[in-house]
Amino acid sequence: MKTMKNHMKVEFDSYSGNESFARITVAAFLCCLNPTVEELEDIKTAVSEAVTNSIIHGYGNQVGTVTMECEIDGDEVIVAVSDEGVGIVDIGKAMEPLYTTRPDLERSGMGFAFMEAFMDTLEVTSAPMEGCLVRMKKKIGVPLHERYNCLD
Amino acid sequence: MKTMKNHMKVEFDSYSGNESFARITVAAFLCCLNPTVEELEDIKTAVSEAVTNSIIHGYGNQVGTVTMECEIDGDEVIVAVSDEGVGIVDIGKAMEPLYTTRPDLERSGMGFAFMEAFMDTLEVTSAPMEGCLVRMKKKIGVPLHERYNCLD
Amino acid sequence: MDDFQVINSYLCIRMPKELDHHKAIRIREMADRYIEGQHIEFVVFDFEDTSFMDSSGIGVIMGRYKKIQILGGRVLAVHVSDRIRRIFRLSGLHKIVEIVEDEE
Amino acid sequence: MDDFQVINSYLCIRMPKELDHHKAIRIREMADRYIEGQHIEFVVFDFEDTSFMDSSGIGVIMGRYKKIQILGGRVLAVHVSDRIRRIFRLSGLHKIVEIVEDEE
Ligand SMILES: Nc1ncnc2c1ncn2[C@@H]1O[C@H](COP(=O)(O)OP(=O)(O)O)[C@@H](O)[C@H]1O
Ligand SMILES: Nc1ncnc2c1ncn2[C@@H]1O[C@H](COP(=O)(O)OP(=O)(O)O)[C@@H](O)[C@H]1O
Repeated sequence: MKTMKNHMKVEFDSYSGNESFARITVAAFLCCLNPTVEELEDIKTAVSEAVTNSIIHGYGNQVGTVTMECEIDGDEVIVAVSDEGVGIVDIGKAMEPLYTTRPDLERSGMGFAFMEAFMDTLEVTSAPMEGCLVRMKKKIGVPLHERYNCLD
Repeated sequence: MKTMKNHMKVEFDSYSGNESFARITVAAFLCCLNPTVEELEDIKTAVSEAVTNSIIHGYGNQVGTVTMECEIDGDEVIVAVSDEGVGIVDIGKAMEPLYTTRPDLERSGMGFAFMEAFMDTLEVTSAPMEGCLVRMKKKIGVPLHERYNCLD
Repeated sequence: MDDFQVINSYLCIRMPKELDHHKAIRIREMADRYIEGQHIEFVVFDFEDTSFMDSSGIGVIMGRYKKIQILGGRVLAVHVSDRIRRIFRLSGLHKIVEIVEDEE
Repeated sequence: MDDFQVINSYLCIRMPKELDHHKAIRIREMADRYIEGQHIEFVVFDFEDTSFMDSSGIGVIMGRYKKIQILGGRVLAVHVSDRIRRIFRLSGLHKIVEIVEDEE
């Protein structure tokens, strides 16, 4: 059996209307893995959180570029979302559930908590004025040989 | 009224299964322009031709990176598809309808003809061993003020 | 907009198919216009059409709760799918929103 | 595969929802297995489910035409939408494929 590997990277402007674009794009990329509805919704939710954070927190009222990279490696999906925005001063604090710096925008402070809940692993790299990179992984449960293989 | 501008760029591996990924991605990006079904099918067809060419002709049996860039500028859509593959020796000849270098793969030689038929403009830039860049434009007919605006 | 309906002191909000930050902004704006303009005691979020919701949805519900609670009002949710129920639980929203179960 | 059916000397091929190069490869392979293995006089492409087709579809139809024509056979198409009809015309395919019109 050949190993399944596939990779894509998409950059887009930080308009809130592009949040749904990011979700559709990641779902379209993963569809050849035949994920369950549940698995796909989990990944779409995590991507939505990370992309929304880059748009709201990273760039605020500026328009910048959000990058989403997605890799399929066998039964593992790796998604990375990054921006070149203001960055995070205290990552530990930022990741606490209910912590938000934008209560005025009715942010719930649950973004990182959702990413952790819906993915297997979450890694946040950031520094003030150096943007933010969120890397998440999730194993897809359906055995390889039952999948429709899109890679040839 | 604010000017509508939006931009995205996606890179992906040259697997034939990613042809449908490219179509879904461009369609998702354009959906906030409220194109007609006809307009969307035209653009998806042109994108499918260009991406398939990069996969089959540009990279052949190698796996390389295909890049698709899409820009919305008011009522105009600009799509660019490029690869870093073998390139084209004689662009004029390549663009003739029914001309194909891969009859063994049952290519019909109608790819460029379809891009021309379904888009308003088509520009091909290529040189041997320097890859290929296809730039296409199309005006979307629905007046701006009738559109659901996704950009804010 | 047809997605907002006032029946007596109930404001019923039909939530969109995909409830994200982009959509949440609009719902917040519209809802507050109703809450501030009329005598509203109950805000009912209807999730019948909703197949996607992220934490932005939590924010918009929590925000309406805070507003209406001051006036002694309450927040309800109907047609809540298993997934949205899970998200409510994850965020503690199930403690402040009354989920009205679907009839059989 | 259920998408290929042989009835007498007819090979009926149910075309996929999205007929692109990726899908064309599989159709070519499967179709030729039938054409070479059995006595086929007519190849019928059924576009009932097909909402997308690019020039790869032209190639796969043209290829079967060439194969079957040598044996004195013919190529038919059913459930052809306006868009696919336009693509047939654009590529000259309407000259070699008989489009069977839908009954009212
Ligand atoms: N991409 C980012 N750039 C800058 N700051 C961020 C970014 N992502 C998250 N943060 C910071 O971390 C905090 C917590 O994020 P999160 O848990 O997603 O909740 P919320 O988005 O609801 O505020 C944010 O309020 C913000 O201060
Ligand atoms: N991206 C590309 N890289 C290299 N050669 C290309 C590329 N795109 C097209 N060509 C050349 O141009 C020819 C005509 O292309 P096209 O009109 O799309 O027809 P077809 O794909 O059916 O061959 C191809 O057969 C190929 O030789």
